[in-house]
Order: sequence, then C-alpha cells, then structure tokens
Amino acid sequence: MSSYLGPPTTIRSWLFSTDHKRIGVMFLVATTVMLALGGVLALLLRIEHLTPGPTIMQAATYNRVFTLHGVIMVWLFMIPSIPAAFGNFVLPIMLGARDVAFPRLNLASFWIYVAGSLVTLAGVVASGADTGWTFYVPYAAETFTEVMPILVGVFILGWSTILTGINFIVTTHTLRAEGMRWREVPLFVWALYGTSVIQVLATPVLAMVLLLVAFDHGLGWGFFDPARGGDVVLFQHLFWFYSHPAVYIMILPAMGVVSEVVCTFARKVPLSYVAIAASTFGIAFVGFLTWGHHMFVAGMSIVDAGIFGALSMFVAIFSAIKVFTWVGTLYRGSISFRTPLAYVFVFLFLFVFGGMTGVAVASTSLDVHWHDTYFVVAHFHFIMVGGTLTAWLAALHYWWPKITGRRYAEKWGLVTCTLTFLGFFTTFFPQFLLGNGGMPRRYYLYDETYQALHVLSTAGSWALGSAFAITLVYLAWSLVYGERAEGNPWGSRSYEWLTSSPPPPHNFDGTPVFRHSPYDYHLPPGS
Amino acid sequence: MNELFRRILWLPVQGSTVAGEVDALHYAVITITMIGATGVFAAALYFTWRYRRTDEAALTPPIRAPLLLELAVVGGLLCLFLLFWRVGFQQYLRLQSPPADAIEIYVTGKQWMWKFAYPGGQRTNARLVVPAGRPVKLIMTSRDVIHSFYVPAFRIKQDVLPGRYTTAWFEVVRPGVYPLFCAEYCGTGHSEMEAEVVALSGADWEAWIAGAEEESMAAQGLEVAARRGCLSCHTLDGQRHVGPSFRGLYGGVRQLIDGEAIADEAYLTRSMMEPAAQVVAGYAPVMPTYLGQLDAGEVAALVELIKSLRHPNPPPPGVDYPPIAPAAPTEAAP
Amino acid sequence: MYAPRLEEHFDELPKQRHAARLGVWIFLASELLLFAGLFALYFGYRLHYPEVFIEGVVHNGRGLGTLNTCLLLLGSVAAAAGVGELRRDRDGRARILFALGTLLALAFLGVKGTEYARHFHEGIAPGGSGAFFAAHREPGWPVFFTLYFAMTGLHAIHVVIGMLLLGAVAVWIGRRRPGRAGAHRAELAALYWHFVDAVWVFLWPMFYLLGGGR
Amino acid sequence: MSRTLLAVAAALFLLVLAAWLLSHVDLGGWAVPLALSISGAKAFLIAWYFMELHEARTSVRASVVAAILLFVLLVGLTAVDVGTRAPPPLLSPAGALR
Repeated sequence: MSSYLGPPTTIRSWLFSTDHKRIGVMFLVATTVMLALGGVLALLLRIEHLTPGPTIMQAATYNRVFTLHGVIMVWLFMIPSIPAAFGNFVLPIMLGARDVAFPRLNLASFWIYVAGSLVTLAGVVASGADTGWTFYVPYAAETFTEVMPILVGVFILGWSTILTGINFIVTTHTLRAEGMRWREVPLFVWALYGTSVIQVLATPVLAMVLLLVAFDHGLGWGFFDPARGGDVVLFQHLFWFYSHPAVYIMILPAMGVVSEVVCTFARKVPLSYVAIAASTFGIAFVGFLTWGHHMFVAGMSIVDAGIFGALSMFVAIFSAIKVFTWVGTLYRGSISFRTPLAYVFVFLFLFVFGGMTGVAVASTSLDVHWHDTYFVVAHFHFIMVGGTLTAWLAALHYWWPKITGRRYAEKWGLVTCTLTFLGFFTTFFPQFLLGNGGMPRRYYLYDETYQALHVLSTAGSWALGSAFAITLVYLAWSLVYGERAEGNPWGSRSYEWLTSSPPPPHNFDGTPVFRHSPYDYHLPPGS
Repeated sequence: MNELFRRILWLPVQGSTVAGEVDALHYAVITITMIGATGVFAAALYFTWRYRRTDEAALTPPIRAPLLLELAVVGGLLCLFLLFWRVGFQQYLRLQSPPADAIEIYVTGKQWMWKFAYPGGQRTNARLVVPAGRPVKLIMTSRDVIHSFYVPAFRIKQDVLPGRYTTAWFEVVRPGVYPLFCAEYCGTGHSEMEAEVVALSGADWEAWIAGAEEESMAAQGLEVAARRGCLSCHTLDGQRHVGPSFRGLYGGVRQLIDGEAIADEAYLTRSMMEPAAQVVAGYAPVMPTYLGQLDAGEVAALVELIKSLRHPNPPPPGVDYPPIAPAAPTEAAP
Repeated sequence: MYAPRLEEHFDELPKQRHAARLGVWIFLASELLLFAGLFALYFGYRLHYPEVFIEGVVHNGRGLGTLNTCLLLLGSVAAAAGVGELRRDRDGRARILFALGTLLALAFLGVKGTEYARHFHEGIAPGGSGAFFAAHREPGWPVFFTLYFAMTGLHAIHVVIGMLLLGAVAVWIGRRRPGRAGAHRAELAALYWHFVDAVWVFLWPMFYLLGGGR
Repeated sequence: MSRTLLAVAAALFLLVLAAWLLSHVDLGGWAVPLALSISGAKAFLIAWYFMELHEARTSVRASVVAAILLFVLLVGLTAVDVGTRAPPPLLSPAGALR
C-alpha cells in the first residue's frame, strides 16, 4: 500500500505537490532550518556576553545579530512551526478529510513563505538591520542599515500565515467527516482553529504597520516622524496590536499538542473537553484586548494603562484553566512516560513558571522596573522556548512515527529532553535575576557586576544548543535505521492514528466514519 | 526579611521612597506564583508516578471535572490576579503623579548621552545631581529617537519621546551615586548612554547649586531674547511698545480681544508658537510665529526671563533698546 | 453548457461552494483589518490636531468625494443586480450590469486621478513635501495629507482589483454563458466589490465631510 | 431588478444625501460620531442585503462580527490613549504633542 512518501519522489513532485502532508513536511524542514539558523545567532549573542566589554563582535554587529535572531525566530520559526508543519500534516487526517479546503492555496502559502524568507535573508546577507525585531520608529525610519528587505520580507511572510489561517478555518467548518459533531473534534484542531482566527485578524495590521515604516524609511512619508507632527506611540499601538496576539499564535498550537499528548499517554478522557476548547477562544479573543501592557512606560495615558493592566489579567486565567485541566487529566490515568510526555512535563513547568512571571509583569508598577530589562527577555523565552519549542519537540516525537513511518530511539529522546530542560533553565533563570538587577535588554556592553550571571547563562546556552543538535542527529538516524512503526504505536484513540503510518495519499481508504470520540479511553478499543 | 528577599532576588538597593513598596508587591507576587508553579508541577509528577501504566489493556475512568470546581479555580485565580493589578496600578498612579513641590529639572536624551538643565541655569552632562530627601520632577524630551530614563535603584523608568514631553519623579532616600541606564534601544551606542544620579544631602546640595551658578536661566533668556529679536517689540521695563512689555507680565490677567487669560507658562509658550491665537487687547496681531525655530532650552530660558521680571522694579543693567519705530498703522481695536 | 467542477476532496457541490464563500468572507475580514491600522492613525492624529484636520477636510471640498461615493454606490447596485440576473439565467443583462460596474470603477479611478492631480498642483504631496506646507506650518498638515494619500491610495488599489474582477466576470459571462450555474463565481466577485464600496462609505465622511460644518 | 434591491439602493442614496446635508451643520463634538453612525448604517445595508448576509450561515456572520469588533477595538483603545493623555507639563515648543 503506497504511502504519501510513495511513488512520485522527484523533487518537482514534492515542490509542486498540493498534498497537505507533503506541504506539511516541507514546512517542517524549512522551519527546522530556520530554527537552527536563529539558534546559531542566539549562541553568538551568548558568547558575546561572556565578558562585559567587546568579546567577539562590535556593537554594530551585535545589534544586527540580536535583530536577526528576533526576526528569524519570531516570523520564520515560531509562527509557522506547529501550525504550518504539524497542522498541515495532521489537521485534515484528524477531521477525516482527504485534504485541506483549498489545496492550491496551501501550496501558494508555502511558496509565499519561501519567498518571504528569501527576501528577509537577502536583508540578512546584505548587512542586516539593527532595529530589533520590534522596528520601533523613529530609529527604524532613520537607520542606515538594510531594514527595507526585512520589512518587505516579513510583509510577505504575513500573507503566508493569513492564507494558512483561512485554509484551516474553512477546512474545520466544511470538511469534517461523516457524523463528527463539534464535540468530537480533537483538541489540537480547536487549538489550530483559535490560532487561525488570530492569524487572519491580527497579521494584516502588522503587514500595514511594517509597510508604513517602509514608507517612512524609503520614501520619507513621515507617518511617525516627530519633526512633522508624527506620534511615535501610535506606531507602538499598531505594532503591539499584532505582536501580542502573535505570542498567542505561537502558544495556542503548543497547547493543542500538549492536550493531545497528555490524553494519549495518560490514556484518559480530558478532565473537561469544553474547558480546553472554550479557553482556546478565550485566549484568542482576550489576547486582542491586552496589547497595552507592552507600553506602560512608553508614554501612554494612565487611563489606558489601567484598562490594559486589568484586561491582561483575564488572559492568564484561560491559560491557568488549561493547565488545571491537563494536570487533572493525569489524575487516575494509566500513564506511560515516553519522550513526548517528558517534553510536556518540561512544557508544564517552564510555561507555568514563565506564565506566572507574565502575570507579575502585568501588575503595572512592577513592569515599570522590569520593562525592557532581561526579566522580560527571560519571561518571553520561558514562554516561547520553554513553551512553544518544547511543545514543538513533543509534537515532533509524538507524530514522528506517523510522518516518517519510523520509530526514534526512546532512550536518546529522554536523555536529550533532560539535557534540554537543564540547558534551558541554566540559560534563562539567571536572566530573571539580571532583569531584577536592572540590566536593560539589547545592551552590548554591561556592568561587571552582572558578569557572573551572564557566564552561567552562556554555559546553559551551550547545553541547550547541543541538546537540539543531538535531537536532530538521532531523529535523522531513525529515518534510515529506525524500526518500522505500525499504524498506532502509542495506542491512541485519536483519529490520525486510525490510518496507517505513513498515511496513504488520500489519508484513508474509502471515506472514514468516526463513531467514537477521539478520547474514549474508558471504552474497550474499537467499540 | 526585606533584605533577605532583596539579596535572593538580586534586586538593587532601594534608593527611592517608592522602591520599598514596589519591592513588597514584587515579593508577594513572586512568592505566590512560584508556590503555585511548583505545586502544579509536583502534582503532575506525583500523578505520573502514582498512576503509571501497569497493564497495557487497562481502561481509565471517564472523570469529568464538575463545572463548579472549574469556575472556582478560574474565579479564585482571577480575583488573585486582579488583586495584584489593583495594588500594582495604585503604585503606578503614585509613580506617575509628581508632587507639586518637586524641583523641576529638564532632561534631554540624545543619541547616546543624557543632558540635564536646572532652573538655576546649571547644565550638566551624564551627571544628574539631585538633593536627597526632596522630590525631584523630571521634564524629559528626546532630540532624535526614543530613549528611556531608567534608574534601577529607584524602580522608575519612563520613555523619553522625540517631539513630546514626558515626566517622571523620584525622591531619593539616602545620598549616594545610583547608575542610570537608557532602557529603550536607540542605536549603536545604546549601551554607552550610561549616566549616574548623584544624590547629595541638604548642605552639599545647597553648596553645589550655589557653586555651579554659571549662568542663570533668566540671563540666558535675555541673551536669547536679544538674539531672536524679541526685544525689538517687547521692552523689559514695563514701557508699552509694538508688543506688551515683559515686565510684570507673568502671572497677571491679560485682557485679550476675545476674553481674558492668565499669563502662566502655557500662555507664554502658546503666545510664542501661535501668536494669533491670543492677541492682547489694544495690540496689533503682527507677531510672527516661532514654531519650529526655538528649541526646548531657548523657550525654557525665555519663560524664566519673563518669570524673573514679574516684579515691577528697575530693569536689569546693561540693556539698550532699539529706537521705537513710528507706531504701526494699527486699525482701530474692535 | 457550463457545469462547475467538483474538487476531488469535496463530497458535494453545495459544501464546496459554502467553503469558497466562507473563504472569501474570512479574506475580507483580514482586508478590513488591513485598513484598521490606518483608521487608528487617522483618529489618533485627528485627536492630536483637531483644527488642522477640519481645515484639511474643508480644503478637500465635497464635490469630487461625493461624486465618487455615488459612482461606487451605483457600481455596488449594478454588481448586486448582475448576480440577481445571472441567477435568473439572464446572461445578457448580467453581462451588461457587470460591464457597467467595471465602467463605474474606471470612472471612480478617473475622478480620483483628477483629485490627486489637483492636490499635486496645489503643492500637496505625501510626506509634507510641497509648496503648500511652506504656507501651512502647523505640524498636523503633513500627517493629514500623508494619511489622505495612504488611505485613499490603498482603497484605490482595491478598486483596481475589484474592477479587474468585475471585468473578468463580465467577459466570462459573455464567453461561457454559464446561466444559473455560474452565479456562484459572479457572487464572489460581487462580494469583494461590495467590500470595497463599504470601505469608501467610511473614507468619504472622514476626508470630505467632517469639516466642522463649513 | 428585484424590489428589495431597489429599496436598499434608494435607502443608501438617501443616507448619502443625509450625510451630505449634515456636513453643512457645525455639530462640534457630535460631528464624528454622527457621520460614522450614518456610514455604519450604509455599510450594514450593503453587507446585509447586497452581500446577502441575511441568508448567510453563522460561520460567515461570525467572521464579520469578529473583524468589526477588532477594528473598533484597535481604533477605540488607541483613541482613548491619545484622548486621555495628560496635557504637556510646562513648555510646548515646536508644537509638542500631548
């Protein structure tokens, strides 16, 4: 029985395939390359901070490296990683569909992503921008560095995420299998649905504001030029209107993966299906109300600061209810501790630990001290690396048999997961203390008193980097020497495991009819 | 206890009156959240060990959380978080409202240095000298890009925006030297924009202020007024000329052609920027606008000059006036 | 006879059509948010410079703006009527109505072009460059006209896309004579065109009417 | 041409006339909200009848409501910020902003 990896294996058949599984794998490869590139830049930053003075690069280079690290990680890896790679692959199978609603649009979305990345990387090769991934005006409008290609590149990438978002929403609405009621839709599909809503509604505002900065920089139109009456805080309003929901674009798919992995490895019905699905939409909507907490000290009015501070607290409770439900699902389950669940534990600890510091930062007066210091850097790395990256690794291991038809070495998985956790914690926990000590972020030189913590953090970054490298090695190794995986290696009841691994070109032989919910572990299998 | 927490969390010394309270909220929030986080993780670990899979074919009970329990968790956490916000926002309000009797110091951030101007006319670079024990209000603007005035020891931070004024205030508790950073990325020299706040005790402060009396703001205002041609229409000795005299102008009620206004700083600066908006009765609206020609320092100096002339006494020495031009053909005042 | 193609991953035609319609609507939602950024800037700067924005609107005058509003509204009615006719298998009349829509769009762009020419002639250019701004020095002026060019420019680009869509539908109806079966595709083009008209409905008062009663 | 289409078109042109007439009256603070509400009414007519939202499925209507809600949210909270900022402390050279 031929799988989607099957007969046509020419490069052309892959690059122009409209099969959602192939597009998912292509996205997986592309985003992994971008993760590695962004990771190398991060290691360079950490090496630079070994000594207070110049270590391996000049200030101008340092500013470019942290900008490109930000741009590559946010737009080239974080945002497309789980939705475009695993979402593309698994969502249609989970819904029992043969493909996404608009397959050609899906391929266009991949090519727009490639085009956007090439334009952005052209800016990198040219000499890169030194404005930070936030492009704050007026500096971004005045800098002599190559900020234009990166602005245009990210503008193009924005449309790739919008098209993927449209595809997922329409697929979820129109291509559900026979008799699949809304209550039997897997939780990962709900997470992707919520993510797609944010992608479709927030990304256009980013596209517009980056275009305005490009007009300011290139044509001198002065939307935000103080000399001609421009108000720089308005740029921040528009930028953060996108960028805060963007962090929920990054974390919601991760939460979807965690829900799936917890239910599969605990072999248990989720403590409350409705709570997880509803809180996804809670986060998606309230996420749009809270962008002002990035601007408490930016010169915003006190009234607005009050409004945004209070609203930010509501987002935290939806994440809290999800964590409560996950841990509750473990209660009286039949838990087998495999690598995906190990990564979910790392996620649980780091996400809750990091998320709580988010609540702390949102109580307004503390933010005055912490804003733009390493405390905030540590907070969002706890959520992005500790949350999304660990969930991405969990998804990678969880669906590896389904995507490649091979099993990875379980022993190596657990060892690397521990190394990832230790490396991560040693890298970013000291940055909380640096932030408390008052070290501002994006500082090339720093005071000697902060050096001890920086050295510790750099050591941690090496461990984290090597853990990632080892993961790549043993996964690649499993591609060739790994033992064959049968259809359902984890004994999961979720729909994507009902077809063979790797799945046939049209996902199922014949049209699938799902008569049971994806989480009915309280019933004997196949009933 | 406070010192113990402060050292564990690596917080700098509590230099300002507000720092103590902010840190108290900091300790409360961090302790509660960390206990919560470790509790959640411990529960997960315990469940994983306690309910580890022993029999491959085992089925698990379909436990569904009662809605009440969920609402309790959500409600409880929401109340806790909103409590954090309430206390935090109250402190934020205090941080954002400088006391009335604060000394005003003008701060100008420019690419990669801080400049400070005192009402008395002293100007310093990279060294903000302030009295300990008295509130200090900073009126800040930027010459080029966004900077951010950040003194970790005082737990205060305020972005400094080009084309706009933002304020911050603090009251230093103990004399000493406290580092001052720029917290908003502003280019290659962002990390070199370091400066320091030097807090002096009462006596030293008076000595410093007196000693550094290079040139008072009012004297500078006089020089700007001469250079910018203000004196060709406005006299300093109360005598009427093309425009009203500066003497006795500040603080009085001005009879305008359409109503009246108190001559405070806002009135003075508006008269410079939009002269046609507030024309004094009996004078022709011939004054040109100085919009975009005067920089912050010059306007501040002019205002100080006018403020220094509010008492109707003899003019400062060494000032000669150009001859009064024949009265311009002013149309009859309406 | 024209018969719409059923994609292989859909089970039946109505579901495929609903998918297409939902897809267009979600795309229009993202297009609306594309304008949201500029609208936020407009109202933000209007609060900063109330008098200058009123002067700017008075300077623009009402004539051409109102003419454009009527043109787009007629275009919208034409498109809606065209879809109605196509549903009644009246291909001929539908083609004329969609062609009329295309012409009205062209007229709109013509009027827009003359307006821009008049502004450039008066020395008003985006970014506050131009003789006009030497005489009007208040800081609000450059921002007002830059926003004017940006928002009406972005809208004009959408009018061009709408025009091409309507033109393509008109030609397609003429050639394929689809009748009722083709109404679905025409309806999607009309949806986009109505969206473009709905955006102008807001731009019109903002740049042509809100002149403080003058 | 169906009758409802003609009725909606007439209503739209009436609203255009109303907006045009109203713009000759100095309404002060009320000008902007009033003009926007007239435009809102016109946009609603276009969406409800021309774009056939009256017979559209809930998923379509949800996407419209979500987009409009976020649009108003962004414009609204940005305007609240600019509107409620404290007046400039002392000096306003070069027309400094609030």
